[in-house]
Amino acid sequence: MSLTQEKCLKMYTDMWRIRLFEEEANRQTNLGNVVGTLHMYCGEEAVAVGVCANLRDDDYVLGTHRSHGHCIAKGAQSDKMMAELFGKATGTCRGKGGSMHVADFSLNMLGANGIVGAGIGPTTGTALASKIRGTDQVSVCFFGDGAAARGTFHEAIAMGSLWQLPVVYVCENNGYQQWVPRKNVAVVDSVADMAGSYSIPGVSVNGQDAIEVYEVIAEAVARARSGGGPSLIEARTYRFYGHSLGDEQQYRTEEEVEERKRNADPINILRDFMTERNWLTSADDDQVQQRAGDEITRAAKFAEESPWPEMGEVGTDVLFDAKEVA
Amino acid sequence: MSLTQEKCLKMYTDMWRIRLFEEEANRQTNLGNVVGTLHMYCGEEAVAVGVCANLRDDDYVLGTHRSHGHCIAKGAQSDKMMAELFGKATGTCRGKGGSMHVADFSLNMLGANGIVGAGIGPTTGTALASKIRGTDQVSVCFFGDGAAARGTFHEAIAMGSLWQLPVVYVCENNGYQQWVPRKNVAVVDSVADMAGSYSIPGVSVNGQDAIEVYEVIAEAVARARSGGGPSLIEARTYRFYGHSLGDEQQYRTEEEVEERKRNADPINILRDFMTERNWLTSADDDQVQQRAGDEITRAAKFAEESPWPEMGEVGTDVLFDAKEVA
Amino acid sequence: MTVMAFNEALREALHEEMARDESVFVMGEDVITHGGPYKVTDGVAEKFPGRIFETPIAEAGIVGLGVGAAMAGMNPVIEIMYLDFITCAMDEVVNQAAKMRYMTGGQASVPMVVRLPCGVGRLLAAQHSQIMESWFMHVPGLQVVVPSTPADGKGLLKTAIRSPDPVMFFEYKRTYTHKGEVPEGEYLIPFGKADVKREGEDVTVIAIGPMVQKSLEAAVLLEDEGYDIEIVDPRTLSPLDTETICESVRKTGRVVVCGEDSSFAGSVSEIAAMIAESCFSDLKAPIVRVGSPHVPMPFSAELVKHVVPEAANVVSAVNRVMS
Amino acid sequence: MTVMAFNEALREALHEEMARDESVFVMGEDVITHGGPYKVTDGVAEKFPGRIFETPIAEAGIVGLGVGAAMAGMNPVIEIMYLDFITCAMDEVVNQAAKMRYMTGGQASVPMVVRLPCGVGRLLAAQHSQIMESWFMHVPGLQVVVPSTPADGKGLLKTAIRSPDPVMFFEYKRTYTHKGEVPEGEYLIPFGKADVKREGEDVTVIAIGPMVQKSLEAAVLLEDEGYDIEIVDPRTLSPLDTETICESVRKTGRVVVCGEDSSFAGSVSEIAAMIAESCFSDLKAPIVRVGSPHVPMPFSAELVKHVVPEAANVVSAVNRVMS
Ligand SMILES: Cc1ncc(C[n+]2csc(CCOP(=O)(O)OP(=O)(O)O)c2C)c(N)n1
Ligand SMILES: Cc1ncc(C[n+]2csc(CCOP(=O)(O)OP(=O)(O)O)c2C)c(N)n1
Ligand SMILES: [Mg+2]
Ligand SMILES: [Mg+2]
Repeated sequence: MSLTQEKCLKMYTDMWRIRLFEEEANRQTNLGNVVGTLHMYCGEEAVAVGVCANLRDDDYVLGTHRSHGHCIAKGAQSDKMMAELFGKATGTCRGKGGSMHVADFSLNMLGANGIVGAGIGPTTGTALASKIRGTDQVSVCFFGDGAAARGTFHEAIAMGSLWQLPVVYVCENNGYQQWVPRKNVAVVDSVADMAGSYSIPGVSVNGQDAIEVYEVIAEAVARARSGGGPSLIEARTYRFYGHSLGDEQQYRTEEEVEERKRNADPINILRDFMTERNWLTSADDDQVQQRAGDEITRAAKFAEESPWPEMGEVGTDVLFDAKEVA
Repeated sequence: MSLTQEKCLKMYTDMWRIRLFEEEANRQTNLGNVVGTLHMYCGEEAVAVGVCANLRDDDYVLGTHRSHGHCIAKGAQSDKMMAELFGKATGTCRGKGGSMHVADFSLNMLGANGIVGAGIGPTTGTALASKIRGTDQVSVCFFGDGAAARGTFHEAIAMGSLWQLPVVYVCENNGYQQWVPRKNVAVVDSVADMAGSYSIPGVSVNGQDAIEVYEVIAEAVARARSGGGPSLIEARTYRFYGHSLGDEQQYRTEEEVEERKRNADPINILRDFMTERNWLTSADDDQVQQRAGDEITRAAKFAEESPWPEMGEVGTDVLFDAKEVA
Repeated sequence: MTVMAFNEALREALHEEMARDESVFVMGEDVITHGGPYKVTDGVAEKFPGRIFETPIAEAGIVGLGVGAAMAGMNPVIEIMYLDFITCAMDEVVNQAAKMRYMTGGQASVPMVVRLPCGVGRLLAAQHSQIMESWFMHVPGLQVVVPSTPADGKGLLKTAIRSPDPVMFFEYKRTYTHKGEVPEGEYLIPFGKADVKREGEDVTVIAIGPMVQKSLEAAVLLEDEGYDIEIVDPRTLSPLDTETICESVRKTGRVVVCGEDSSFAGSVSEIAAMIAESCFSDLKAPIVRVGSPHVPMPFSAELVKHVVPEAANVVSAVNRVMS
Repeated sequence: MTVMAFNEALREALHEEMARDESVFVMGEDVITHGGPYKVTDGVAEKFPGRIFETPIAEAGIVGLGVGAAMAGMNPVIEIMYLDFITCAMDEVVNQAAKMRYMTGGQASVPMVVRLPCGVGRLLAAQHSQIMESWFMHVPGLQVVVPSTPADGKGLLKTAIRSPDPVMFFEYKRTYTHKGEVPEGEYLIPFGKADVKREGEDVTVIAIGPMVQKSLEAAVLLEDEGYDIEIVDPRTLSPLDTETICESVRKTGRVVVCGEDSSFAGSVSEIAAMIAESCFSDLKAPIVRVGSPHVPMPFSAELVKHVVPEAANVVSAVNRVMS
């Protein structure tokens, strides 16, 4: 898919929608409306939008504990997502999953996941399903740099390669694994360098630049869709917030974070790109932000006004309810 | 350690001891004295002896389901091993382990293992112990090419590298994983090529040639012992028997096996090497075989005449018996 | 009805389901080469090309792929060569497959069958002889199925493959060669429905898997002692048919619960606890459990015979509840 | 005696044992940076440099290394950030650590402690709230320890670290901040010794982990109803102190078994089954279990409150066995 103004605008808009969604969720946490925890994606938005702009609705996406951005970029509704974070009955998962399990199966967004590295096998499995059925759906797996250490990475990618499955493995390397800098616990810097062990292409991109992500992923998706097998793409990125809410971030300096916000905010980088091409006026920009802001305000209102799940919900969805069978 | 005639003779002798031990165990299976199953090591002996000739008694070795050779090369007694295969009370594991769990902790041979790939983490752990204690013991892990697919390979080797532990990872690539040719299920040919993912040296050697194995391992052991961290060594080898007893071997031709036996028998290869150097006369050779044969005959007799474990053994060794505490 | 071995009955069920539904496929180690060690997947590669995948040795990967394929609407039937190796894929089974429907508020369905050859077979010691039914019973979202006869094997495997939720399907290795009559063609056994394998008046013996056969043998011996025992085979441990069990207990007032696995925190413990809670007033005697001692499986044949429970253990348990 | 929080008591035990024995070391994710999420390993890096290892995210690797280090004579104390992640290392726990001594005929010793923060804490849903005590009880070769107070936490962790065999050490996340008196210095609690946390005449309440505190609360409420309950805290589920439990049951004749985990095939089931087998003639009423319903942990606070058992559940169970 070639890069158009429209596509850029969509990516730009979605980055704002993600950013504002999370900032609102954070605010709602302080108000006590969102409980549990949030793994903020802010700063990494270019990866989600750059990847998902290459996908069709019927392509599969699986995420991580840090998946608000993946969900929104794949098309999930912010109001239902916010309601999920509140634990309300109107949430994407009817309040049963929360932030770490947001999913929208109608969009083949098969869910965030609370277990690091646990999505890599299942995404390879959705790709296997497409291969068996002979469809041209592509599967995309997001995972962190920490997840690349897990055995699931090793086992699943090898099978993706063995059967030449239509899957793109997207590692979001944000340089940290919870409270530990990657360099303290990893022996290779770039996760893309591990691709050789699986005989698949490995590419590292600047994950702050939506355009760069978009173009590299475009190639990987095209390869996957046409039967050329998997790719491993590392997007080097940075998270602006702590690992999860309440993180004191003793492992990095405020200066480091401020510097990244100043020089590597993916929203600014895409804005500059579009402005240079006259693809975005300042009025357009205002409108994008205004609309995204309104949407998120509505989402919070929707979540707040939504009912709690009923007590009986505790016992449903454990198994398929036989009564529902035709 | 430099290669001496004595060392060669030791390796040559141990290869015969392994070969005859297994052939006897096989015979005893047909007699109904050995039950369960055997994973025959015949054909791969050069790996075990080439590795262990570089080790001290206090160096750690962990094995696989196919570990008769590793045990003998590390110094385990063939009579107790045979008794273990019989399930007798005098066995290395008092009859509780059998062929897949032969171990001799007095030699720091910490055991064969029935779970593919399960020794890689623990061997990295024995190396961690040496590092913490500040000893210069080296740890060696044997594992098959099939094991390289497991997550444990990926997780443990990365930690071995991260902490620069004194460990040598020895992959015995015999081209098969139970009944499946490696090429059907693996996406890289040489396991050594995966070393890059862990920033450690990876070397592939001819596993039929004890000398080649010896020299490459000598370097890896020296590096490990002097604080230079781990290595991944792939020994390309071949098993002369089926995966385990009773294997019909539909997955390979008899010609293939015969050709390998003819051209790649590690015993012949080392014999030729020694003969060329006048390190082994034909009389020496006869003596080696004679002695090994006698030893194994005695081992079988010992096993046969040994008592069965008493019924009460069922319940011991589950936990350390508190009564034994001083 | 045809007489066939347990593994043949399973193979028949698998073939029938694969013919019926294109979304059923097979994955596992060595499943093509010899149809797996127990030949349950034999012939699949020839009859259903492209629907069987022989994998690297990577159980976490195998089950992980299965979860994804299932969420995408396929029906994977996975063979774990020995149950013991499922320990390498517990996250995939427990945190992924079992919880996916719940965590997504009902959006996900994981129609995956995990076949688990278990228990002693050839003597292969502690890492190749486990059972662990109670682990999976304890995980909400999983169904735990334990057929004891070829007919049950066929009927339950077909139901398992059609189930919209994950099934842990236990196949006792020692029973693969057991023969029995098996209904031809369409034959489905519902989950959560115990089967009274023998009617009797004096003692309820609840028997799991191979203990059904051993209890039947014990029943013959006990007849001579004048005891008429009823044998209830739960067939599925989760869901557990508490109704049929309690009905039998109400009749006899005496209970023996038999499994081949260690009883300590084992599947038999749940059944005993349930009865002690639900049928207390009907009980005339202690609830006695029969199972292995709480030890790893030893290798030596001389030791193994003191571990695996046999008909004699059932006999003495019945004597205990009758005394 | 000093008053301290549960996590502080554990930290004290760990520091004391590391000072006492050079072979004790710590391994886990994020154990240096903040002393782990619950600060149990706080200060170790400073006081015992070279004896704490912050790892990649690789639970199978972590426990695997622990097994090897332990076999080589070290005493690893491993933190699994959340119990749920132990699913990624079940082979290492179950097939390696637990069975090594047995399979090697007594040659191997695996003195490893695996610390398992478990249960609900902040609301993190199904993959961050599990307990699974019964899984590990069912594995011969493992010891399962569940402290319910800061003092027990200290005494049991010190014993665990000195044990020559692997210990699965359960730490309920919600109790980390609970305070209590803790003996200073050397304080060891033997395994297999239950503690009667309250004496009473009418009902034996066997309570695990946080249910001890909730049962104590229930006892106060039940006093008003005229019921005098005895609370037995097993402290170690394997080995299980059947003697102390049965002694109490013989006295009261009525039993409630309480755990926070799902009861179905849970730790409470073993205790109930044991009593139904060993103390039948002493029983005057059904054995009632208190636990979570058999569902994954939901996220919504509104749902969670219907899952986790509280003092009120103990009260109604006692009422049931008294009626
Ligand atoms: C198997 C497993 N181990 C540990 C954790 C706890 N944990 C949650 S997120 C995280 C860090 C993940 O790092 P990375 O994969 O780089 O993703 P990031 O948070 O940086 O996006 C950890 C250790 C977990 N959820 N699952
Ligand atoms: C985790 C696990 N999965 C499967 C098996 C069954 N199994 C035993 S040996 C073997 C093949 C191992 O192949 P490889 O590692 O190449 O060793 P080789 O037998 O060739 O020496 C398999 C699949 C096992 N023991 N453990
Ligand atoms: Mg990261
Ligand atoms: Mg091999």
